[in-house]
Amino acid sequence: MSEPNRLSRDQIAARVALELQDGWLVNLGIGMPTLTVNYIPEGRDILFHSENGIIGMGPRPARDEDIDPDLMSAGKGPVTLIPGGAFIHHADSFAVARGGRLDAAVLGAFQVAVNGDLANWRLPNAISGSVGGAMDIAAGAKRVFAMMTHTAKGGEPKIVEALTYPLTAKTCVSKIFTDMAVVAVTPDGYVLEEVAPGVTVDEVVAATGAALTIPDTVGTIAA
Amino acid sequence: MSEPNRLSRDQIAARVALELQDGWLVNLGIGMPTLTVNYIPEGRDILFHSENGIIGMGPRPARDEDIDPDLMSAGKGPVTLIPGGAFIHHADSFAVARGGRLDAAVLGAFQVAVNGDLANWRLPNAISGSVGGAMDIAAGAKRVFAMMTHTAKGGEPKIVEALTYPLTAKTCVSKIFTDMAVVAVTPDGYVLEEVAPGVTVDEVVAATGAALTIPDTVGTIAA
Amino acid sequence: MKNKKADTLEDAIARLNDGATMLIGGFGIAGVPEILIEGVCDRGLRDLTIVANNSGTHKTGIARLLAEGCVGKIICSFPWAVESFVFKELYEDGKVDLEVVPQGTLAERMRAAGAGLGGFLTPTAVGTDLGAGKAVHEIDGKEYILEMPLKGDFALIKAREVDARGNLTFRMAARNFNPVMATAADYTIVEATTEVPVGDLDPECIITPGVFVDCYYIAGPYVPGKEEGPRS
Amino acid sequence: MKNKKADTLEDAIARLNDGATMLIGGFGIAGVPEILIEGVCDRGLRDLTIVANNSGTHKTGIARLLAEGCVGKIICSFPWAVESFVFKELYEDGKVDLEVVPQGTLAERMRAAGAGLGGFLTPTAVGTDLGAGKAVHEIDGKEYILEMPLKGDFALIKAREVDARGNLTFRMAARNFNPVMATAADYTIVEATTEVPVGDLDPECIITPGVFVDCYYIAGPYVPGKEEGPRS
Repeated sequence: MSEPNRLSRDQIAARVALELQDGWLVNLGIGMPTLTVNYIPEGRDILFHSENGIIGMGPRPARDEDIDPDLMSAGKGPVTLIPGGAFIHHADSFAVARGGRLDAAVLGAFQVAVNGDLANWRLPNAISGSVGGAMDIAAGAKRVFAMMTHTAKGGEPKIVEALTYPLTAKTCVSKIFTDMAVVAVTPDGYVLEEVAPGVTVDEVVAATGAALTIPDTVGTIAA
Repeated sequence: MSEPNRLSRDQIAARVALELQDGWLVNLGIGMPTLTVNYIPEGRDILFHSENGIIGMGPRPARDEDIDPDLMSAGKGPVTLIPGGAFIHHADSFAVARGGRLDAAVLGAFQVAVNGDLANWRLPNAISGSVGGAMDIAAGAKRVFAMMTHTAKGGEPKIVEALTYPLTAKTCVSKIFTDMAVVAVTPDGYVLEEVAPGVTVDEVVAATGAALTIPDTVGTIAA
Repeated sequence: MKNKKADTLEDAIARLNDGATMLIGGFGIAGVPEILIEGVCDRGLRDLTIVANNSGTHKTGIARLLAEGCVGKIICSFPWAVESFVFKELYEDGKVDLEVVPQGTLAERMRAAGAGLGGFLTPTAVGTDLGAGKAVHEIDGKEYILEMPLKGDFALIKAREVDARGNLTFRMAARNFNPVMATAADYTIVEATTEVPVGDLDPECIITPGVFVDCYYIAGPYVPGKEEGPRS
Repeated sequence: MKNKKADTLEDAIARLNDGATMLIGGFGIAGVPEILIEGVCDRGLRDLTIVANNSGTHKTGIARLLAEGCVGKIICSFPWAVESFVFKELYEDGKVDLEVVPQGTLAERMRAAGAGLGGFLTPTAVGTDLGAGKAVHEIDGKEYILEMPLKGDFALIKAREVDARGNLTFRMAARNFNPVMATAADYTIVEATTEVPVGDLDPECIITPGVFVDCYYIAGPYVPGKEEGPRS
């Protein structure tokens, strides 16, 4: 990212972590969302679900020699199990996800549409994609938080009116966390909630591919 | 049973038990079928499934003080668990039954039709019935053995051309074991395989409500 | 950590309301949350829909709920046991509705609700009175009917061990419907025999993960107040 | 008791045949029946349909099956990992077919096969490329698509402990697809780490009852012959 004043991946993760409430069960998508686990505010009990059958996924083992090949996240990174965690099989694990037990899923995104449609599994010109659990989790979670850069590498907006990328799940995204802003997806359209320190509202508007409601007060992302 | 030469319930059970092959997984319906467990020929390893979540159900405890209220059959009688048995929940238990893992189910019957239709859950004049697991098990088992008296209390045949009683499951019964005979249900209709000691073929024909193919040799039930 | 423990029976069942659909675990005398049911009786709720394997037996448990006029409808597989005389009388008087569901379909409908499915195709009950009016699909020459999920506002279940996260184990055939019902309700209340510290349960042997449990009450091993003697 | 134990790897996989649909357990490096797959490679079978979470990674396991020309089609959720270069090349050359299935739908389709269901309605993939052409049902204002069961001729799975009845336990996240696949195949072959006497496994903690297991082979804890080092 050559633009100034953009949040780092870890700073976005820190902001997403603030959004996760005490007692929630949360699934973190592979890639950037995984970083969220490192920024959970102290005192908050967040339980992490990994679709490969872990409830109560804990952080990477402190010592490499404690890495267990049978205890990996969905993103294939080494993890631990917290006390009181449990192992379940794949069908049960997706029953948890599809059945609405996930209070939130944090997912990477290529595009989000104003009705909450999410695109994150396949590029438009690709013959196919690696869907993994994205469609099940996006369709099933109570809240989907999209976590992404505000614009694509070429500068095209990823927050758009309607998807041009292949759909992952309809009307599922409730909030978007980017390197520039926090944008809520509401029945009345996108609402700008926060901007990154040093980023102006105008810059966010310019980088967004759809109408953005600007409330009287726009917060600054704590980063 | 005032008729002479009719098999007792235990004698029918002993004949049914002979039919169960080594290595089979078997569900015994509540009532008379339950008796079958007492007559398994020595050396045959039959695994019993009880729809309330027991795989490897064993006989009633030898001593009453070993009866455990948490270890009952589907018929609510005290049972045991054999070594290597397992407990599963109700949805998994019926996945076993519906999924075709039962090599046989032994079920009581009000009527059997020549196409294998089974009626065993509700009387025609009743407002409703207690279906329990009968429909699932009858629809799912690889073989359904009907175990019943040959005729109803008033003498009406229970082996009939077409059901007049409410259906439990279509075309599922492969063999019928009664107090008078063993009758196979085949694509060519009913075939009389064996008669009870002292019962004549003519008596069986008279007590049966549909055409019965009589092979050149009809066996005698070992009882 | 979310506090899921109810210190009193009253607290455990405080959320229940008139008109609610309640999934109640148990098969025969095994795995029935008897203490919770007694508590519900004492609350004098009305118009409950009860989902269970049977329609209550003798005079306690679901039978007592019926006798005290709390129940508007029962959804079960086995309503007509001889011991279900309380239900039978109310049904004949037109005071309670009944939906009979094959036992496997009953379990699977709740599993579907818990798994976020919109329904499933089953061969069970095809062509029968209990399949009447349901859409028939023929797949590879075999007929199936479409069954719908069955969701509870509340599940009342019985477990053996519980920890503060709500993780559960069960005991032998007392497992039965309990784990499935835990997944299928908006709010799941557990009557547990004993509480263990978090981390004591083997993560390989937890049958119901705590994410399905909203509230638990420790009832202990002793089940008091039964007219027909212990546990019957 | 039925003898389910195969003394040699050759015996364990002797029944496999050209053209078979094989469900293969594992997620990432966890719970993959690597020894069984190596054995299948050595048999030189053709036209296999492989159902697994991914399309094989690096040069071993499913990737070796692909490289040796054994595979006609892969059904999986995650075909395009960087490490799946063997698959990618074959796919681009038109030498292998691909069906991409959402991971939860993949698991549920196998569960449906194992449970004797004719299909199920899921909200997953509604309106997407992966839902295209599938019947849409609207229930209570929510859309679902009808998905069909996915059955294997064979399942190749990895377990931790096995007893002579075929009862299984798994290890941590190596459980993944294995128990579901065990239910969904006509013939299930297990690669187990260790054998224990019948009766040693806690009946409350058996994850796959032996009724789903047709054959097991004890591979021991050590997994040899990997180019990328142990287990990767």
